[in-house]
Amino acid sequence: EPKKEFEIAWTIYVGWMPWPYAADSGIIKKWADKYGITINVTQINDYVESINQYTAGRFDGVTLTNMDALTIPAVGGVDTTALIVGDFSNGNDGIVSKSAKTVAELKGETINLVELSVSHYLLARALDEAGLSEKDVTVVNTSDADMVAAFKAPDTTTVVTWNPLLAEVKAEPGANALFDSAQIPGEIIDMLAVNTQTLKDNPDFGKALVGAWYETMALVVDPGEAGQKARAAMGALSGTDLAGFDAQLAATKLFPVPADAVAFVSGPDVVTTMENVRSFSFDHGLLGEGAPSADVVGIEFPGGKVLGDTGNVKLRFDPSYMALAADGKL
Amino acid sequence: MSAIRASGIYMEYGDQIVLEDINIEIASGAFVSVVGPSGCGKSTFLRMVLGQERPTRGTLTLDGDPLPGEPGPDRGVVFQRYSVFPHLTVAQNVLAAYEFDASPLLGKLFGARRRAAMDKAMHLVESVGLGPHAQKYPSALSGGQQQRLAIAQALAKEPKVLLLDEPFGALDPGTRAQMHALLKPLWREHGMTVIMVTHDLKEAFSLGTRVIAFDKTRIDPQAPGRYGARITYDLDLDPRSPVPVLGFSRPLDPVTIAQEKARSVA
Amino acid sequence: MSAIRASGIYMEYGDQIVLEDINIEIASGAFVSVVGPSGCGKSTFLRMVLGQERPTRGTLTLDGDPLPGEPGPDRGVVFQRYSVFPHLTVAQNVLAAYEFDASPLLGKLFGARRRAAMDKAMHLVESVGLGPHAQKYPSALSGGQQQRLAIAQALAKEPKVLLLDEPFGALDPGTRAQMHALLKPLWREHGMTVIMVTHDLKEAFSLGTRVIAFDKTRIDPQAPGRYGARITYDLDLDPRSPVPVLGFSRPLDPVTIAQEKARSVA
Amino acid sequence: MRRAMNIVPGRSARLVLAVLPFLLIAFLYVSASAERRVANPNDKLLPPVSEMVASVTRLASEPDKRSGDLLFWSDTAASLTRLGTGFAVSAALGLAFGLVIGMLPMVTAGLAPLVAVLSMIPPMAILPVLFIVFGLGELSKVVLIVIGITPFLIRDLAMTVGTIPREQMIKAQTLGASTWQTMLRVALPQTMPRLLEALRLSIGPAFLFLISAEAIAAENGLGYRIFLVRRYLAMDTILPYVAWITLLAYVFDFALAKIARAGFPWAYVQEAR
Amino acid sequence: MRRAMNIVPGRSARLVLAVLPFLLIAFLYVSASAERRVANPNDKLLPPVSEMVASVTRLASEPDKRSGDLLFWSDTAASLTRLGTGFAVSAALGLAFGLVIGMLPMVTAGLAPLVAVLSMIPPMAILPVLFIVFGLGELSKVVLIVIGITPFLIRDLAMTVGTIPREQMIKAQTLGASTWQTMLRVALPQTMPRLLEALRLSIGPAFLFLISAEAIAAENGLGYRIFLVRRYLAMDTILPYVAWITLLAYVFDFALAKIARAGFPWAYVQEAR
Ligand SMILES: Nc1ncnc2c1ncn2[C@@H]1O[C@H](COP(=O)(O)OP(=O)(O)OP(=O)(O)O)[C@@H](O)[C@H]1O
Ligand SMILES: Nc1ncnc2c1ncn2[C@@H]1O[C@H](COP(=O)(O)OP(=O)(O)OP(=O)(O)O)[C@@H](O)[C@H]1O
Ligand SMILES: [Mg+2]
Ligand SMILES: [Mg+2]
Repeated sequence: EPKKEFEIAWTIYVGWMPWPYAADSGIIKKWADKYGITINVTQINDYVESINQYTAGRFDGVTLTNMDALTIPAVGGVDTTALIVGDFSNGNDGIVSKSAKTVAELKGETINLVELSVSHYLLARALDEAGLSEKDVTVVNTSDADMVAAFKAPDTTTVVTWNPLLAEVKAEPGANALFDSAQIPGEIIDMLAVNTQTLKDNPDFGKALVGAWYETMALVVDPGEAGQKARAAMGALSGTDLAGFDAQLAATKLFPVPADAVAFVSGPDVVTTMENVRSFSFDHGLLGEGAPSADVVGIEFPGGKVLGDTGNVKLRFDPSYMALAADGKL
Repeated sequence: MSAIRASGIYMEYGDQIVLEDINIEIASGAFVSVVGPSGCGKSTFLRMVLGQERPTRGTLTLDGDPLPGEPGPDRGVVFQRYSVFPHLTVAQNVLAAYEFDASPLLGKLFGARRRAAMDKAMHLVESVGLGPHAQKYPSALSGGQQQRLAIAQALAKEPKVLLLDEPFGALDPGTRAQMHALLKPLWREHGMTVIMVTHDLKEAFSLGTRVIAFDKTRIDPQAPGRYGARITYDLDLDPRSPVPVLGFSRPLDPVTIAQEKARSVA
Repeated sequence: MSAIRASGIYMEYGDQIVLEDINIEIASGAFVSVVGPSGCGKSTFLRMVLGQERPTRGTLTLDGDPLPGEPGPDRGVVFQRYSVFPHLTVAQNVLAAYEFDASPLLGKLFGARRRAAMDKAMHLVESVGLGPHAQKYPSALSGGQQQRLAIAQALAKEPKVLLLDEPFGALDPGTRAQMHALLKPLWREHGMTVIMVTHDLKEAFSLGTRVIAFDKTRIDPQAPGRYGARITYDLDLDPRSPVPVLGFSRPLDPVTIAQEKARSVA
Repeated sequence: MRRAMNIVPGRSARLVLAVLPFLLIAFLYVSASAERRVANPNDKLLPPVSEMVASVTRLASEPDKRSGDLLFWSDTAASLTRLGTGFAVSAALGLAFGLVIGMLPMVTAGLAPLVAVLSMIPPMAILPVLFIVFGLGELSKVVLIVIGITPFLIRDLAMTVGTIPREQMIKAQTLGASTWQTMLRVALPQTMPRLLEALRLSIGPAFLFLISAEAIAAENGLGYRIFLVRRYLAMDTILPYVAWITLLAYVFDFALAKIARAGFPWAYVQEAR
Repeated sequence: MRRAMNIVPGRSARLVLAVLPFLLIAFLYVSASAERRVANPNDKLLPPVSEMVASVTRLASEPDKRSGDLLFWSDTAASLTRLGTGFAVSAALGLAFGLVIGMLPMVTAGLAPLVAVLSMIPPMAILPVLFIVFGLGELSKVVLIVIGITPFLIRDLAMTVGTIPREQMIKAQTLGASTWQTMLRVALPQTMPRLLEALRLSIGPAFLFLISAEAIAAENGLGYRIFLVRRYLAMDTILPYVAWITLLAYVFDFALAKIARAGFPWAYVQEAR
């Protein structure tokens, strides 16, 4: 049903820092006012909790990755639309080891990572490319907040993690970066997802978000003083400074203009990626323990192509709102 | 009116029988002294009259009605071990007795009513000789001082039945005489029924209108808990009683004693 | 040898002076009965001799040496309020007295040594009439039974000095006589020095070789805590003493009393 | 009318009263769950009981593909081992330090402020330091439990020793007991019931620290499973696991209560009346 | 030789003894920090004191660019508000339920098992449900503290009421007190000192829950700041924050101890001797 007030949640990650900046600097309010609605932007510190809260219906939109969008809300029956595809990880996620020099040497190692997260996916892909499988290593679930400290412990040899933790881990003496997401470009996608039903009932909600996002993105990529100020603020919000934030941005493939994002989402690579992701998810039981195959949940792509059950489409890549921005129709 | 009647009362703790077939009628306004060897069940008997414990068999009645199974303001008590409120000063301990009644909601009085009640309380505190200690907490009192405080507290309610468990045991003869002088007129004026446990036979006889003794009549050396205590002597000292001379009333039937002795040896 | 001497002892609690300038010499082997009104400081005096509290002024010596500032096995005690160990049965409470000495490490005996000690303990338990209750915990004992247990415990160590604070207060005359009969020969045989607080003057005179009375000699009605108690009477009953007749020894100087009365009024 | 404070329910009334609130909660849950399912047939937040049963049955009876273990039982075993070790160590430390601090004024002066301060440090905030000192293995999980509950035990037991009437300490000395013997034969036994009570109160926190430790780095355990499946909001696994933890904790609580009453009857006389 | 248990340190000895262990710990830290710096000049785990001072000075005296707040103080204010509210609510609930459960056998039968079970549920494991019910705002942070410490308070206070000698309850009734009056004038005042003691023991857990809540959803607060800089292992901020939390907690602890002794002198007579 149509409503006037909307809630979105964000967590600290380089690709999502534009959201709090947009909220703080009044850009969100400006666009929301334009469409006569209110959008509240809430910070959640615990990433999984923010998605859980979205899935449980407390938020209308949330920042997350493509894999988590599939395994949490979509599997949980919440029809979710990837409204804004902001970037993909291009080195922001990586494997770092004190003992191994190559991925192949990981055989038999104990690896600390956040299990069932994109790190886990990255590891699976890396092992796959090196001709190994997950059976060849031991994974230890380790909380992301404690990853840096965990790597300092003498008995920890290898971790898989993301920025800014990755940068801290790499700085440790004797640490070798073995593999990172730059080697599987476009597979770890960061986006803002919203509830499909809400979006359908309130197209203005989507338009306001997209409008605000791209206005902010212009600042993020602005090399001038305004951009620096904005990036410095985003850095401060995520607990670092301008330099630190810029370093993280460097490992992120942003889609600063809507047309790029539309092109990426409409391309064939996304389908391949999601195929990989859903088979990884199925193998790890993320599609529900009772799921008979990777097909239980349908994923819809632009042009009507669907992976999986067409009768149960719960995740949709829909570039139409970004296209409005690209066409200047907001 | 506050006549107490016990019929066929037994009290058992697990295997041990403490009191056995107690039958007694206590007239309203009597002052009954209870004596008996240590551990024979005197305190237990008081606890039952108080309503703190129930007899395992038999019935207790007050003026013909079953005794309320819980303590109440009609029966005051001074326990053998001091049981004043440790968190109230001497004066407040006595004051509380007036406050419960007068202030159902807060149990506390304020302003003029408090001053009036406090005057009454202080009067009692002084009459038990604790005037100089009115502002102390019980923990700073000597043993005898605590016992006197408990007495003041119990007297404050002017209960129909007053149960005293060795109330003067910790007092020196002088203070003891003072307490006697305090208690006796109160008992007479208010027509209270008093049951007092004491080990001082002189006290038992000088204060009481009746003296009863508890004791075991049979002992099984193999199972000392098997038989309980009974009333072995019952002396009526009241000059107003039908037989206005000091005399035994209703002693145990000697035949029974002999029979039981024989049984317990067997 | 266990002669106790107190010179110029004061005891003050904050503003309140409890004991004032106590001077007394107690010969080794004496049986001193202490009497006095409730709250005058008798228990306080015992606590000082015990080493539990220190006098605020003055010195206490045992055989000429300053009294050890802590309790020890040379001075046994029966407190006014029962202080047996709640976590040990009656038998174990007495047994503990033997165990501490014999087993420095564990404070516990085993096997034959335990049986031997237990025999001694049970003997004592029976002599205070608690044989049938040997396996009970103190909480299941009557007041008088607990007090008897405390007496058995204190006697087990055969201390040089025995401090008794109203030890028989909760006992009936029969049991009390039994306790007297238990204590007297022990005292004589072991040459213990006994200091006993009692409110029973008959007991004080029949057991003691010396009776001392504490009392306040001056009272300031405005500040009741201002003056403490002193020794007001000191009667030597010992037939072996220099003056083998019952008589006052070293009473308070009448001049002093008069002076002080005058001062306290002023 | 008897006073409310004197009305003691009988055996069966007691049972009914005890069960009632649980039935109420169960009813609330079932209706809330049904309501959410009507709105979203795939709702994961409050799954119906049938799904939870199915999920637990699977975990408890089907061997895991990767390890071949029955996950439910291997998780339970791993967690209980950690918990048991942590509990045992904490109880020993708590008792030893509690007794010594409670008995010896010199030690009180030296250690009581330290323990008070240590008990205030939130262990979660200094995890990095703990990792370096104790590693990331089993040891650090046990250590987290120990750090979490020992200061409470020490302070509580020291307090308990402090409430033993002075007369008893004096009495022991007049019976010839040394400091050590007084500690062993007077203070220790009278502290034991309170130790068990304090352990009962620590069961909740101990599980909390266990779960936190397992959430931070682990390969198995009840807390590990809960935090792992939280990644896909599998409340059908989380809720039964929470219920299972609660049940285990309650059983310990009950067992400790029974042990205390059987082992130290004298401490519960008042209760029996 | 006096027995160890009878040797009471004087005022100054007490102070020296209290300070000693802290000096020792400070010395250990400084040398460990220096050692690590020698091995790795960029070590972040144990920063030297100078860096910590610099970092705190910055947070405490330079206004944040974004909000203009002095972060150290605004964090402290936010956390203390949450903590204070949580503490007040918990104390009120704990006292009310503890008294009622301790006094009325009927309520004991109905609620004691429920409270025992509730106290065993690890709140962290059911956070998603809590957040849905109580929202993600200030309320849920306070609720987490309340859920975390109230069951302990209830159980502890109910136990305390249970240890008031029966004779006193009986005495009150013979003085004409109703159940309500007995609760108000006999049980309540005698429970108050223990409430304060129990609150003292709850300070540590309360901070723990506060920090956990702030780590999951918050925009300010001490726990939030620790969480925020943890990803960079900024121990030069974390350690001073932990020290500050510990200091705050210790001050509360001390204050509660003083209040208890000033307000309920009769409960501490034994101690004074
Ligand atoms: N809770 C209990 N469990 C078992 N036995 C008990 C309990 N309470 C009391 N008794 C036993 O009941 C008997 C009577 O106890 P009671 O306190 O009535 O004696 P008493 O006559 O008052 O003695 P005293 O003059 O010494 O106070 C004692 O032998 C005691 O051991
Ligand atoms: N801790 C304390 N603080 C203040 N005053 C105290 C303290 N302990 C005892 N007193 C006071 O000291 C006085 C003497 O107490 P003590 O216990 O020695 O009396 P007592 O002679 O043994 O009396 P009783 O015969 O009643 O046992 C009393 O007036 C008492 O109020
Ligand atoms: Mg009795
Ligand atoms: Mg005394």
